[in-house]
Amino acid sequence: MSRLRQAARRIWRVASIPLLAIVLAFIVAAFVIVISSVFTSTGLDVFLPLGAYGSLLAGAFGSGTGIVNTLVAAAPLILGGLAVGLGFKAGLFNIGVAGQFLVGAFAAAVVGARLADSPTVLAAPAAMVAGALGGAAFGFIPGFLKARTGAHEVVTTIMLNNAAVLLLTWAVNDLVRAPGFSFPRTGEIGNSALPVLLPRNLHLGIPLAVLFVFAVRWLLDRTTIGFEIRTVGQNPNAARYAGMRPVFVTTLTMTLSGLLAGIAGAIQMLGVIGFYAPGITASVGFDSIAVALLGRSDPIGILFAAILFGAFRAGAPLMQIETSVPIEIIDIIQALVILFLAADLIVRRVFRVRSTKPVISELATVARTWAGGTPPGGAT
Amino acid sequence: MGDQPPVLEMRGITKRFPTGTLANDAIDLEVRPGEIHALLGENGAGKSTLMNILYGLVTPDAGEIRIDGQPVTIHDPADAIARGIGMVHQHFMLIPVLAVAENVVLGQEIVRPGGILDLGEAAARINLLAKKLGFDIDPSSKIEELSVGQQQRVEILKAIYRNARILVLDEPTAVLTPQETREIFEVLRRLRAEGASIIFISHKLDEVLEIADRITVIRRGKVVGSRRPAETNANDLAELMVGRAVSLRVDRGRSHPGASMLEVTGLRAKNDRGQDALQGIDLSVRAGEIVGIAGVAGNGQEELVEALIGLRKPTGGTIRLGGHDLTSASVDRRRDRGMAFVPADRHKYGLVLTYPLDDNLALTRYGDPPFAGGFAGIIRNFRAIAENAIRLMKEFDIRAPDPKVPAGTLSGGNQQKVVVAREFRHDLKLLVLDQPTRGLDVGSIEFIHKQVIGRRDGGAAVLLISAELDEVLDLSDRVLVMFRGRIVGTFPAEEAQREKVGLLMATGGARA
Amino acid sequence: MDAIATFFRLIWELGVYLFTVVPDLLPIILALATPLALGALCGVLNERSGVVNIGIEGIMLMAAFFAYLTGFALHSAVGPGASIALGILVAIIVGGLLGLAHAWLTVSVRADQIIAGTMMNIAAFGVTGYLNRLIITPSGLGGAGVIAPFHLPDAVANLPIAGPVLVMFFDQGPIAMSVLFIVIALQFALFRTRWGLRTRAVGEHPKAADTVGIDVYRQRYLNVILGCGLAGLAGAFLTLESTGSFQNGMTNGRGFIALAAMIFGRWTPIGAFAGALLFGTATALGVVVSIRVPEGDLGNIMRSIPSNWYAALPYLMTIVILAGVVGRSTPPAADGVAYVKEGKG
Amino acid sequence: GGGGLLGGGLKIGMVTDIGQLEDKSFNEFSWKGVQDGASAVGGTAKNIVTKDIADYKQNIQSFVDQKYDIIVTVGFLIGTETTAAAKANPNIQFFGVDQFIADPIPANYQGLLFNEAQAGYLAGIVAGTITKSNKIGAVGGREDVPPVVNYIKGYQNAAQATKPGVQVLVNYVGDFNAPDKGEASAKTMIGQGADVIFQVAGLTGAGALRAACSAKIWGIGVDVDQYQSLPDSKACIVTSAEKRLQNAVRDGIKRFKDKGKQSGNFTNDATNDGIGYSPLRNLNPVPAGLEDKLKQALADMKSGKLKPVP
Ligand SMILES: Nc1ncnc2c1ncn2[C@@H]1O[C@H](COP(=O)(O)OP(=O)(O)OP(=O)(O)O)[C@@H](O)[C@H]1O
Ligand SMILES: Nc1ncnc2c1ncn2[C@@H]1O[C@H](COP(=O)(O)OP(=O)(O)OP(=O)(O)O)[C@@H](O)[C@H]1O
Ligand SMILES: [Mg+2]
Ligand SMILES: [Mg+2]
Repeated sequence: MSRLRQAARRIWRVASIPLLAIVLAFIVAAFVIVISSVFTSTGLDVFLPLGAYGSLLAGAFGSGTGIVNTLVAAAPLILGGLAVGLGFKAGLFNIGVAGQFLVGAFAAAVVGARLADSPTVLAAPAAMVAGALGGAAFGFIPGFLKARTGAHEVVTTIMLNNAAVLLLTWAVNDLVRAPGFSFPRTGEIGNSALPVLLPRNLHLGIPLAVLFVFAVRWLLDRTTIGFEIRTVGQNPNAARYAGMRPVFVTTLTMTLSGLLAGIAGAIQMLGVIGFYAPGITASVGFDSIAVALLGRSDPIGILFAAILFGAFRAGAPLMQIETSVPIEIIDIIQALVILFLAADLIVRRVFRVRSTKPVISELATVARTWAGGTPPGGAT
Repeated sequence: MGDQPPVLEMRGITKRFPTGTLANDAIDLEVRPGEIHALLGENGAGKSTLMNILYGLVTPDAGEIRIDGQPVTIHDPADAIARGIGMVHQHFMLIPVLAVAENVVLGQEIVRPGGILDLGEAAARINLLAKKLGFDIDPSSKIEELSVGQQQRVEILKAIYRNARILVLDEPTAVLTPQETREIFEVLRRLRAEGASIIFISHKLDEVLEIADRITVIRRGKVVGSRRPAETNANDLAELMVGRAVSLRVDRGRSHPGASMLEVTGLRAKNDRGQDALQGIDLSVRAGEIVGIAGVAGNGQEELVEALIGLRKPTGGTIRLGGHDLTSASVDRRRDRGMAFVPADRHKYGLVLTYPLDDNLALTRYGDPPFAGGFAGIIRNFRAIAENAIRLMKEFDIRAPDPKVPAGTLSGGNQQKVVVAREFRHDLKLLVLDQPTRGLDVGSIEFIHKQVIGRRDGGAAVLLISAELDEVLDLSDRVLVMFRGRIVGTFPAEEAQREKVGLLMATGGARA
Repeated sequence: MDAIATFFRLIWELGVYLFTVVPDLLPIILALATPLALGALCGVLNERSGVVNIGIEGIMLMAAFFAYLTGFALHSAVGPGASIALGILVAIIVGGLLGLAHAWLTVSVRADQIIAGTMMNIAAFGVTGYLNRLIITPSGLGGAGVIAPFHLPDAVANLPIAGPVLVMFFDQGPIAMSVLFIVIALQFALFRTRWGLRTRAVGEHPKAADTVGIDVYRQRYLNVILGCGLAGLAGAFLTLESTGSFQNGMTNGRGFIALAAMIFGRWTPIGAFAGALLFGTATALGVVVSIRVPEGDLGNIMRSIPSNWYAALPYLMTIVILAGVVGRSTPPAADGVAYVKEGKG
Repeated sequence: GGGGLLGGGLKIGMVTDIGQLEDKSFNEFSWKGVQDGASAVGGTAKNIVTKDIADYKQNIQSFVDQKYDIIVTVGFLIGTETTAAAKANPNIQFFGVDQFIADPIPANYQGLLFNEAQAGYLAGIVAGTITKSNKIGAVGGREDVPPVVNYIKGYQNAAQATKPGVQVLVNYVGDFNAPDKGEASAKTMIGQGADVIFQVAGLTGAGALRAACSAKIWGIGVDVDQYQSLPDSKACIVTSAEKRLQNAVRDGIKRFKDKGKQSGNFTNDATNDGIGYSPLRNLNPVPAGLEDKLKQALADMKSGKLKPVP
């Protein structure tokens, strides 16, 4: 009994601020919706938020289809969130998930199309591995540059995102364009598609993503490699002094981060999209940042955060059909969630919460690494 | 001068930090015009807090401050400056990339219309003040190009430029050579002669006895006594500070040096700015021997220890330990060979402040058995890590509620003990100590010194680097003097007299 | 050995070619560099005072939107000239207000600065897209008006050597033209005035500044707001000087490239401007090269390079510059670290 | 069709291409067409904005689940998912804007295609006629988007046929959302002596037209009458190569209402007024014979005598 209560208290300690941040974000977004309803044909509508949130919820969880859609949308976010979160642990801000995702998706699409006629047991794993390696390679570049030359990963990964879009467009056009289509794209993936476990497209990528949650958690908490990653994130000088190699660890972390993002791209390609064409976007890239923050870089937290964001995506179509609220409200809600997490002081004030763990403290390294150190006299 | 009315009175000053620490508990302090008033106390006694309150950096919970008999409230440093209070902080408040003149005038700039700086006028004023105080300083040079002693002078200039009548110096001599300390004392005496009042904080009892007119001792946030130098001595003061008798001199005992353990020949290395910091260092340390390196900070000591432990790549020469060439070995490999290192900056290198004590106590051996094992040796063994922590905490008297508290919540002295406990392994071959007791109080110093002797007697080779000349002389079986990246002198313990070594430190001898 | 000779001939031809396209490049560089330069100056002002701001992209986008909205709404009411002027003003104010928000978050609340910036970017994308759908699209098509660029008289523009350089800076719209002056003014202010000294002090060692009576928070607020006002001006440039229309996400990564320019310029206004010009030049080269292809082998080679490679050139170049040329440049020492007044409150 | 059975008229849903509705281009005008169609047949119109390619399936399915009668999808990328949905839901009519449907074509799925080359050809006639420098330019968005390339090919061919020896400078900027690059591109062409700029590049092209206007040369718009949609470039737009999206979508909906299921690839071209040119403006006087040349070309394309791209 008291065991249970203790467990509940522990969960509350960790999850209360994120949960309250979500609640507060929805409340504030409701004001936005009400105020902006003035501009719609229906005029001021105080109940519009209820309608919008209602259909959002119904779309995401109201039916079997909805739940499957939520999970399908969550799977790449889980992996993307893990990618960003792993970087955070090492004091790295990987904004390059978008590019790594695209490279992974592209590699999976190309290999998948090549092996379209091979048996699925061969073709799907091979395409997955191709995607993972593609993403890893694309994560390696900024990691190596950061470790060796100090070029900040925030800038290099953004540049690589832009470059990836352009270079992949070229690659589709000039290297791997499939014949028989009216526009440039890769071929059909055929047997390389991930097996569907349940009707309505609940594909194998979903359990795979969950598996990675536990794999990353194990890596971070139980292994010396995870300890090195965290130590380099917390205090790179102490890491060097302890015999770790920050250059190696930084490169490795970005590579692993890219690997996860690449797998996200691969499962999205092999489980949902089916072909690569120029113009494909990777909204997963930026959503992953919010997921990692909301999940406070903890793999389990990321799992739940990804499901929440997946639900947004799954519920959005119904919200757009049934109400006139633009889909961008979801971006607004996401931004508000991040705002309230970053400034958890606001949440604490509003809900009078005390003495729970600050959300961003373990991420405090992020801004610090921008400048690469602490100021004179600034360390207490 | 004792019967003049006090310029500064602090009455019943109380401060409890949000963390619960009662740093100041109804402290009373009186300072008279033209007086050098020393504040003494252990680490964490509350000296800096009291001075920060005076300077408006910390808001007291209770108490009253009077200046010239008038009650005043000091909200922020601007208030303090306006009331003639100047402070030289424990950690320098200088901006390394700015020029001396910019640092001095900052906050009270001399400007032409439109807010345009007049640095020429500033330089002129600074030169004038410097001459008055007997300094020699170039207002246009950057702070980062100055020696620690010169930086100290800039700090004093800053205060005088702001017309400070009450000057607070928080551990100003902790990083100075005896030579530099003497020069600073000259300046303080001049200022006193002109009627300024000076509050002087130090852990060095000899200095306090030499310079102070009056001494106030604080223990655990309370004033426990006030003395005149004439009526007291070092042992008396130490006992008052710590609350028990302390032995100020370690009994080094006899050393029994064995085979040569560390052999360094022709070692060269560059500093962070790419200049040659080590110009061919030759030294050797034998098992069961403590070799001390004396020298003014900035003569390559930092680069030497970093090169030894593997944090800095040598550009020439060799490092051998117990016959193995480790010149270009990794940090990890050196540790495997029995090297250990207590760094000067425990926050920068020694600890991960956010980690719990148990992780910190295994930090430098995290990948070795028994702390890691399993397949490929990468699985961490949490039981071994916890047991190690409990054992070391007992052995080294580390005061913390449990092994899971973050290292950052410990006091400076206890943090240092964490580093020492971890590095003083039983299978040590070479122990490199860089400023092992910097900023620690006499009680903690006593403890650490005993541990060092213990390791030496256990057969370890010990290399001690300290800016604290007394520490080097007290502990070392052999003293080397380092000057501009070279070893310029070697003294057996019995021939190492303070004056001789100090002179060599300052001049580098004939070779300089 | 033929191959080697051919190689050197091609290199030579490439050099000659690049030289001959300079007159094509000069007139178009500044417009490409303007939003980057203004964004980079925003970064310089923020980071010199110790506040990292990666939300420049979002601030530009918001300002661009509200500038457009103002111009769009007032176009017929107050006439094009006044509506544009008001639009620019609104952009600067919106930038300043978002700067205020960023300063509040990072300086007062001490939220992680990178995360606050990320939030700003996501929020800006959402808010502008949301309002664009709700307000602008239903009210039909319409322009906000654009500023006409200034034209140098032909006599000046055709001067040898000086002509193209003058064209580069002065045959431009007013916002683009103002950049040069802003850069010079800020460079002077940062290194020669009281404000600049204090800015650098709080960015390097806030506690030291605090102990001499400087209000660290006030100084940081001031700088962040001023800087973000410049990012707002960059937004106005995009909608009111460059196109006259708004599109979702139209900043398209410029805020981030601006950060790269700032780092390239080692946190100085002139350096940041140089970085922006360099990036603008790379972009311009990508455009010019595909329009003015030379004759002969060199032309064939250049034609054979896919257009996407030219388009990717600026991004790849930024990476190379950051990694190779700039290396570990040193930012202000307290950059990214919130200042805590200990023992207060 | 099952329309009207519920008494509320046809329910028409539209799923956008990735990104946004207000692109001043095919998403926006398809949506206007859907709205026009809905009011013409007495139905209701709703749209879903797609944020990511992975959402196509789900967005279409949402309309299916809500029992919509007509679903319009926009852009060629969504074609695969539209085909699948059409096969799975034979009672719902699907229209695909810019989608070429390969055999076998479901009976309830019609692709709405446009002969952009014809529209570009008309623009080329104008450019070839009015150029004085014998140099004209075209700024394209992405080279791998077939409609863009078709427009520009028609333009090139017409200009050269109209005025032999005319030089056409073409630049694909690689981006539909970079007005400053569009401006730079046009400025460079102008620097090379071009005196007419045709834009096929979305917002990038808006920048190109800006450059044309400020250099006081001529610009030609695309898709819709940009004299109206880009009022800031009114001063220099002579005409626009029109691809009448709005009408095409509206007419498709009307056809369905009148005749039931629509299938196949429906090409909008000169024969059905699916393409054309906007009224000539800013030319005073309009060069003699220009209007006639345009009318003749339209007629020849209608009759099949003139192929814009041989
Ligand atoms: N900002 C702070 N927040 C919480 N506790 C603090 C803070 N500053 C100091 N303390 C605590 O207050 C006590 C007094 O610290 P203070 O720095 O005044 O000691 P001190 O006498 O100057 O010691 P030292 O000789 O090491 O400089 C210590 O226990 C310290 O841990
Ligand atoms: N903001 C703070 N919050 C909590 N504890 C603090 C804070 N600031 C200081 N402390 C505690 O006060 C102790 C003493 O602080 P201080 O910086 O004076 O260190 P110290 O013991 O004097 O060591 P040294 O000056 O040699 O680094 C620190 O070890 C730390 O545990
Ligand atoms: Mg102190
Ligand atoms: Mg101390």
